[in-house]
Amino acid sequence: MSTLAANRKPKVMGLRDAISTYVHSGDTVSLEGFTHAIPTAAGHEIIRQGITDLTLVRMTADIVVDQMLAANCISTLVSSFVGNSSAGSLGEIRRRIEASGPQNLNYVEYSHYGMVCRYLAGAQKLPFYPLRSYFGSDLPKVNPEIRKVLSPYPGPDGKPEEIYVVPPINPDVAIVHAQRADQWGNVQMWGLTGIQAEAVFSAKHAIVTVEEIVPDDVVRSDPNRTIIPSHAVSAVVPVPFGAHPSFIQGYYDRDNDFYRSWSAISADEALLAEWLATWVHGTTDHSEYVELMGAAERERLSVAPAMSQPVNYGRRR
Amino acid sequence: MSTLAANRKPKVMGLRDAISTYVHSGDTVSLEGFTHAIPTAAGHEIIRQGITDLTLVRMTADIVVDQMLAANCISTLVSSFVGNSSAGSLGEIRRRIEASGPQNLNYVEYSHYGMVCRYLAGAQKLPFYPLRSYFGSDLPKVNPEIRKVLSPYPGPDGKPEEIYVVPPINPDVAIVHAQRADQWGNVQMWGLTGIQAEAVFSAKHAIVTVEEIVPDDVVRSDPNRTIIPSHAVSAVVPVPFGAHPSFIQGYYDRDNDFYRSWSAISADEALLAEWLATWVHGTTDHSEYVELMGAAERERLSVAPAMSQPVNYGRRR
Amino acid sequence: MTTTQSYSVDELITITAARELVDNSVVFAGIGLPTLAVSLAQNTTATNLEVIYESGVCGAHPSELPSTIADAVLITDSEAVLTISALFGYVLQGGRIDVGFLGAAQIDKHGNLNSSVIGDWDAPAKRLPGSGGAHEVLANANETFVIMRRHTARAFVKELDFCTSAGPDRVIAEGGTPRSRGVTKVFTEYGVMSRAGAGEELTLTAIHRGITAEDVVAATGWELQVSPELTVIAPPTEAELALLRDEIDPSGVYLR
Amino acid sequence: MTTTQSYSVDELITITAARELVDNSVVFAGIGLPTLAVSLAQNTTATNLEVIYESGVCGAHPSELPSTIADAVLITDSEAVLTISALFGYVLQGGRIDVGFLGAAQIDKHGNLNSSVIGDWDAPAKRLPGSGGAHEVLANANETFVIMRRHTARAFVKELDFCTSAGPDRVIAEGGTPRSRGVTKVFTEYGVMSRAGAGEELTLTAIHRGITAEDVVAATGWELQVSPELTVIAPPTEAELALLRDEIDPSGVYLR
Repeated sequence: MSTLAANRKPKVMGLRDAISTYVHSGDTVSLEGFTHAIPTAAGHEIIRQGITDLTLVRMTADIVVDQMLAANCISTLVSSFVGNSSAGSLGEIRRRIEASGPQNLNYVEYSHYGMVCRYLAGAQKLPFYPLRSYFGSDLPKVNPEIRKVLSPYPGPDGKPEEIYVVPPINPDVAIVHAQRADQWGNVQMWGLTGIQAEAVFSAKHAIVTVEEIVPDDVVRSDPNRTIIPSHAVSAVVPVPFGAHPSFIQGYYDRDNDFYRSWSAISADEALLAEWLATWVHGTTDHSEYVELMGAAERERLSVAPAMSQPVNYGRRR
Repeated sequence: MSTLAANRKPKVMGLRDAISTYVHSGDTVSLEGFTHAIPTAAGHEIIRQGITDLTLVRMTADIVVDQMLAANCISTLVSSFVGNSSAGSLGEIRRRIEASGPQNLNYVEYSHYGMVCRYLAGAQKLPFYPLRSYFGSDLPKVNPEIRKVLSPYPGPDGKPEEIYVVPPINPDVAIVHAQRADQWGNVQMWGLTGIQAEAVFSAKHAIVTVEEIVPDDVVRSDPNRTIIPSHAVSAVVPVPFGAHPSFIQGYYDRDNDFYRSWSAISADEALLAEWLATWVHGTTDHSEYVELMGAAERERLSVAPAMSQPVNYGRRR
Repeated sequence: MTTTQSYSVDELITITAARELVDNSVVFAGIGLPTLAVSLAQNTTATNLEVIYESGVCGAHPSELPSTIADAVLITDSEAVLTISALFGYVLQGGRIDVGFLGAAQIDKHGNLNSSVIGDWDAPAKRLPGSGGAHEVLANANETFVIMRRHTARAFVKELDFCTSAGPDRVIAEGGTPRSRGVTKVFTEYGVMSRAGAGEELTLTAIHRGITAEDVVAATGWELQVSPELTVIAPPTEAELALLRDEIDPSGVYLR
Repeated sequence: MTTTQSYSVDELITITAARELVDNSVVFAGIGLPTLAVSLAQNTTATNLEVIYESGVCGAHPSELPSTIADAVLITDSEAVLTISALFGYVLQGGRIDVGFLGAAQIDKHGNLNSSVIGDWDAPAKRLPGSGGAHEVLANANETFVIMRRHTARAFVKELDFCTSAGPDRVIAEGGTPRSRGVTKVFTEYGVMSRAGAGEELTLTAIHRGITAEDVVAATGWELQVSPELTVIAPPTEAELALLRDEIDPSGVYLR
């Protein structure tokens, strides 16, 4: 039985083309990756292309957001955590929000599960998503998007029950990073998979940067490993080391030294500008950034193998 | 760093004990498996133990439900599909529902996604789950559990927007079948994973029957393969061929001959009673049922290998 | 239906449906004739067609024709397997399906479908399987093709005994906003009925050779409108029949 | 705080918290002292304790102490990795967590927490990271333990500058039904404050050796109640310290 599409079009693109095709000034852009697999290289390319006025949606707004803010890419930030993990502060974010700063950032604050539910609503094209959060919190007071609904079923005590809801996110483009994909854009990922699938399904377009494009048979030997199917992907972009300074399970480790160094860099606007000039504007693409990291640095972050045991999908005799 | 719990208790049980411990007459029981991995052996053990008056929840009510109905285990059936796949009719279900029959079954009808959303609400302990179904359908007219909510956000046309919702399912026990688990109840599955994880998370207790219990290191070599974590499982039960006549990806194929034969068996109450007498009441447990199938039958359903390629989880150097 | 050509009703319906599939679209297909129609289209006029099965399988490369939507041969060598909640929530309700395929026991002139009961729901003359995912396919796929092999007044009815799956007209009547065009094509042993979407009736737009419009009107339970541009469907070509019989279903799993 | 014993404040807090963990419970732990406390409990009084990380890792068997909740060493050799939506939806909101661990910039007498801003939210003196998952941990874990290393009146306040994460008293005040007992224990350099749940104030129930109740009251921004059964916490044992230093954190990742 033949079901192969004869003129099927591969979705592989270069990062420059993918960003210029799908990301425009003024867009709403989701950049996701929960500590693991942060799409840093894509963020840097947005900076290189001078894209501005973005509404950036990201659960954990960390170093790459600090960099994009400093490069004036972002006018609104929607997030549930603005911090440099446990490694210190994000200087630019603080300058843009705090009273002593220029206060030119529109910040929309949620909790993590509020953001998760916004993606769930977005992926499912729901008008809202209910969650058991927000009663008693000041968050709804500073975020009028967080609202309430009356349940049509009686509560556990037999009385009417109210519940908070959040609205969908439907970004113009979602950008995520993963270990690998095939040429058609079937994306495989392991380790922490976070909210990436939901972010992609919620978006009009999706760019997936990957450590490597693998042959079709690698993906097809394990279809359950595919967390994002081809039909939801607009462009798949090979970008080795594309998540640095975050890590890719089985490919390279987290650059904790870099995370720790960021507090000092971002605290000083001149240092931060110099960092961007060297590492982003000073490189034409991510392969030059990786070159600049140097072989010793890449070696320092390398990992030893820990292979999964295979499973049997079975074949009819 | 040691984090191993020294006196951790394995969750492995025999099927008889698991059913008698967690399933009681009058309970609400979810039995899930979407064509793949139907927990038939568990259904048969419920029949053997003479458990009655169950509210049975199952998206695709098929042969095992027909058998449990004929054995008088079920007083209410909650489902979105009552059919023997494309292989014919379910005689007992039709007798219990149609005007010419005894009409002693309380049937609660949903669509597939309505059932999915009931599990999603159940797993998330939500009072309801919204979905874009049911406008214009007669289903809400015969199922008063399907209700409406007014969205607190304006619709796409700027006007108030209504949406249907369904209530949570929180069964007393969920029963599912999978390829394998470790002794602690970490359940790994591939191929069609259906709604099994949500069914387990929605339930107070969960019984998972598996083709095999595997050593800890097999599970831990690939933690993303675990679809149900230990803490959500009450009992894990090794039951080889426990999904027959449905199939287990990589273990055995679907017994299409049996599916086709069921129309004739179930159409005749005497034949159906005889089938139950031979295959369920006539066997003390599922290993005797498998014995009765015979070696030739098991050989006929066997599959050739099609192994997944391993992935690297990485180890810090 | 009688025909002097050497092909079956199933082959005729399959080939007619395949010709209506547009390239680069995403199709939600059940097992049986839709599987064959999609496969034929992928080999002829819509070579970049994508098929997603209700079981969650995307990019299937089966070693043989699947006998159910969840057949093990659909999973092995496929490109992705989605959970049921992702399939229904993110893909179907998410609006990512262009064309759904359905069957039904009854259909009315607006493409509303009954697959639940014949007779009263409370004490039916015949209990049918029910919705399965049909309700959601009709509600969410941009358009739905319906295959009804037997064209009779008992199936093409003025009033459904029960509306399991509602088209956009009924959605609007209840005050909702339709998310789909509903049924746009119905393929039967007699020909094709079509409508663009809400507000339109299913109209006879094409008939198979040897059939008259009067035959079809007589076999339809409502006053079937006949298109002034009624066409006669070109019979299956040798190439189409050869593909179906020799490449797609050589063991005759579905073709009778 | 000064102590004549040869252990640090971190060790003291870790050991005190570990002793409060009950066997067979499921703990939602952040990185740092909670990780150490849980590990110590698993090796002493709560050997069947289960730990789930906010990143979705269940049954971690790390080769070394993780430096973040998402550290690669937590994933390799673990028993399960959940998606973020399963972790927050099915596990946390699903009511499957017995004990959550949190920190905060400010806490009030009912265990409400601020981790968003110092000053006005609109133009804060200091922007803090915000909720992350803290709001949901406090709302959904059956009870929450808070670790606040520095016990000062700027952290233990009468009025929060902003309530990021609300305890059950504030939930009730807004007309909601609490799903948790909220903060039940607060561990500091001075001792332990406790409450059973809604309606109760955090009360000083235990102090470390060398500390007086007056010290603690003076360092607290509200009028801290002192339990009539105030106890003095037994100092770390040699065995506890040896486990912590030699087995659990031999490289001194968290212990200073």
